[in-house]
Amino acid sequence: MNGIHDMGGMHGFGPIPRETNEPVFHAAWERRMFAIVLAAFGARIFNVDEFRRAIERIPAADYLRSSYYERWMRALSALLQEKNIASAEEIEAALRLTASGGAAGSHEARQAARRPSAEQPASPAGAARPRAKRRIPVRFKIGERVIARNLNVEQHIRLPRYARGRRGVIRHDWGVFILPDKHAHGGDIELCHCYSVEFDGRELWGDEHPAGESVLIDLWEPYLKSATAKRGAASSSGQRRTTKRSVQNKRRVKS
Amino acid sequence: MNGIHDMGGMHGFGPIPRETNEPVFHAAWERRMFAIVLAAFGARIFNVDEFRRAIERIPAADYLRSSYYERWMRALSALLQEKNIASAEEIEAALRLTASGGAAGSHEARQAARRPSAEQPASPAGAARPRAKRRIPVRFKIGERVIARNLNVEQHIRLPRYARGRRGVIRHDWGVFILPDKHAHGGDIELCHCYSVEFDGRELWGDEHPAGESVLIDLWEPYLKSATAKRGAASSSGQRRTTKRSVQNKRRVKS
Amino acid sequence: MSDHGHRDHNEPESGPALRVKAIESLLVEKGVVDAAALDAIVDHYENKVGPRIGARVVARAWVDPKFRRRLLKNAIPAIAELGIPSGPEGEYLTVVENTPEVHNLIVCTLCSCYPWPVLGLPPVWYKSFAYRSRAVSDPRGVLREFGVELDPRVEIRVWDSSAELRYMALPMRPAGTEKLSEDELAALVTRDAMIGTAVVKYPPAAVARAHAQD
Amino acid sequence: MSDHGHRDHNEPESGPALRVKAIESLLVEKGVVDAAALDAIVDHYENKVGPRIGARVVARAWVDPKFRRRLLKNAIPAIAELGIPSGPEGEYLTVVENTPEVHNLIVCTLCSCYPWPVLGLPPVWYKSFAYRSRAVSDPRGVLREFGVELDPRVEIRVWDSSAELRYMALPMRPAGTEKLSEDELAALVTRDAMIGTAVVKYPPAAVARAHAQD
Repeated sequence: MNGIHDMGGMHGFGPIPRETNEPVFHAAWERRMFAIVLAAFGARIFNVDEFRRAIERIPAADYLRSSYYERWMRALSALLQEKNIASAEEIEAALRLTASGGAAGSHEARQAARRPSAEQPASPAGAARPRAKRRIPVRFKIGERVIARNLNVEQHIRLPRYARGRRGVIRHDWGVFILPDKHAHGGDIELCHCYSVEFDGRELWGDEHPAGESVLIDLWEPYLKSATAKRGAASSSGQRRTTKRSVQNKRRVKS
Repeated sequence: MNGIHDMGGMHGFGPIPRETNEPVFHAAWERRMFAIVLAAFGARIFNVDEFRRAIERIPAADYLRSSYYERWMRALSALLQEKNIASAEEIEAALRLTASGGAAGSHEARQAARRPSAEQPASPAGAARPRAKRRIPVRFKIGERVIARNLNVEQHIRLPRYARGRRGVIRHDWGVFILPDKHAHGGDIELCHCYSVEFDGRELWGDEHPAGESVLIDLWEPYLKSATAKRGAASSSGQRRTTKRSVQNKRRVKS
Repeated sequence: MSDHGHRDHNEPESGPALRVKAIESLLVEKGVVDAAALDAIVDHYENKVGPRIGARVVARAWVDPKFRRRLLKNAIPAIAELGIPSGPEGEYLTVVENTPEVHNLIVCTLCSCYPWPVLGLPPVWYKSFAYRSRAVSDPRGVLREFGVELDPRVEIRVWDSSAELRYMALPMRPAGTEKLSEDELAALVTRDAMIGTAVVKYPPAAVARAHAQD
Repeated sequence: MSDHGHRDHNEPESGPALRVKAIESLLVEKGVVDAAALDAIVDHYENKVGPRIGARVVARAWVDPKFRRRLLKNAIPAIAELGIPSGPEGEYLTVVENTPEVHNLIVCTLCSCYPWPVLGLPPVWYKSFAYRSRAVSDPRGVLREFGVELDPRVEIRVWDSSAELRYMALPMRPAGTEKLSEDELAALVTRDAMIGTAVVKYPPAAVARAHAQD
């Protein structure tokens, strides 16, 4: 999705807002919002790609005027409805009840009564999956020249606009991850290699950009094509090789 | 400037809002706002490029939540201050006076008292300048293949992001216009050819885009480079030719 | 969506209304603008220009092939023949012809440039973020939203008005209109047809509906 | 700018506060989440993780070249040696080394991905639109805003965390710290230095100021 979230290279957002002695959370509700979303990941209500998609779907004007955790709140509300956990009416009814004091105090009471007992850190987002040995075809090798494809799908995608159509070099092969595209829409799990691709600053921002800068972007294999292959023809450098590299099924898999 | 105004290709703005029997203006203040800005053009307080730049400089969140004429209002306020016509304090003082009824009614009174006497259409933005015969070098010819340069300047520019780095074909040479870039910042008048460049839809949006679509964008010569020239080398097809084409000094020139 | 064009409809003394009034007072006081001139500008754009002008041009092009040729070649002198003056946002007008093979669509992605002298001021939808963003990347989807389903073989050309050129589409003349007068033809031509988001229908939809109910 | 991170500071019953409370009640009621588990999550991220963890890793890498090598090669098992568990947003941690030739800067332009297990939750500036937009296109300008003026010959590598990999910069050890203990070294390392928007200074700026006033 070509949305406002895809901000790399935009101008006009002013100076970077810095805060001294910044607290982890800036309000009590931010604490709870953060924890609820992590708990929802843990409960496998939605996966992280669906959550990111839900944030991207916030209308641009609202996205820009919301704070970080307000965006989480909007995304969570949308996903609870989408996943039939709670309807919009239920959420509004709960809001009215809370506003009228119906549930007021109960949260504080719970908090006072219960102390976290677990010494283990909460790992709600479904910690790393065990690594599976599997042969997964790999298309690009370290040092190979590639072009980030010019994909402009309306669905979720993690290929920033500023890199599209630009030439880069494969620097790392991180192993196999779940492709976020379909996964963000509750779809199939597609496993493929994810690479670190280095783009020269002048390739990204034009010939007048200062030298000595590069950006490394983590890109899934389907986002890339060979830069050495002839247009439209499968190239020898682009042919698929099967590696013995262990499959690192690194991303959260819906159970 | 890579700003929110550069919307071509973005997703997520929902359905196109259509209105039946739409009036020319939707509120009395829109009428006046429109007329004030046109009168300000006529008074040569700022040029159209400066006005566009001022609109683009509206912070993105405000841009998105403002209506069209609200954006004009913000841009006008900024330009009045920049051009030392009215300070922020003066504008706020006038606002307080108006809010307190100090100037209330006066506008309606004026309107009732005066009927427009001029039968001629108002031509406040400084109508077309006389065409001058001048030899201006022209770099590209009709049918020539070009690449829109990947320019990412923070200043005003009229080269949409979605075309940058993309290949197109020169379809028309519109003659000579003022380059908006410096002109938008109160700078020098630079005259150069402006072309209609046709880009195939698949070149702009990727190989999976449907065939049979193209976008024609009007681009000034400095936004383009030859697609046939070798990288970094001046090409024969890129050499400058001097035409006898009449110079159409088409854009509003500050007096 | 937030790109409505009339937040302050029926709220005469809202924020923008007051602020615009304040700015006008200030600029009149300073002698920068003249209230009577503002009235004349409003009158011109509210009452004198509008899509009926463009419709006259289209009708003439339909009945006069030589005029049509002149119009497509160089629109400004051609419309001057009809007594239509040029003016701001229209000094460099180009008319592009819709045919059975090619459909043209006009947009301005960067702001909302529009050919004022022939179509008046643009409608809210033309200025909307939805139209500005999608017209270039999904013109067929946009047309579908307007109820226009083109044959997939028809090529679409989108004109992004990024400079001082302004565009107007010359729609196709509908079949069955051979006996209509130039004025009757002009009455068929809608604003949207001259932007490219509609085709001209005959009989017009309203007439067709009325007949169906006979 | 509107990308503030704390609109509702000191407004306990504001819109978001009420709405989040309502959502929590609803989800607890439905048995989807457990209030005690929420408390544990908050406690973990508010009190147990944070940049002090990353600073320990950096200090160890400064004093132990073999550890440093292991860390740069594969960060997860290396930090496990220090008893630092991995966790969400850090399962695939990579540590990138700043040198006199190369300076690394971490960003996530698409959202705000950040290595939680070693740095805790990100500061507001890291999540700001200003940082997300400019870190990739104007890293030197961004660094200047943070008071870091690099030699123009130093190459900048910006890591845009667009997938599940998370990055931490290993800052350069400042001169004059040869006699400091590992704990003293860790105390010098700031969060920003591990994102790449600061360099580690010795003596720290505050100490230097105090000495200057002696």
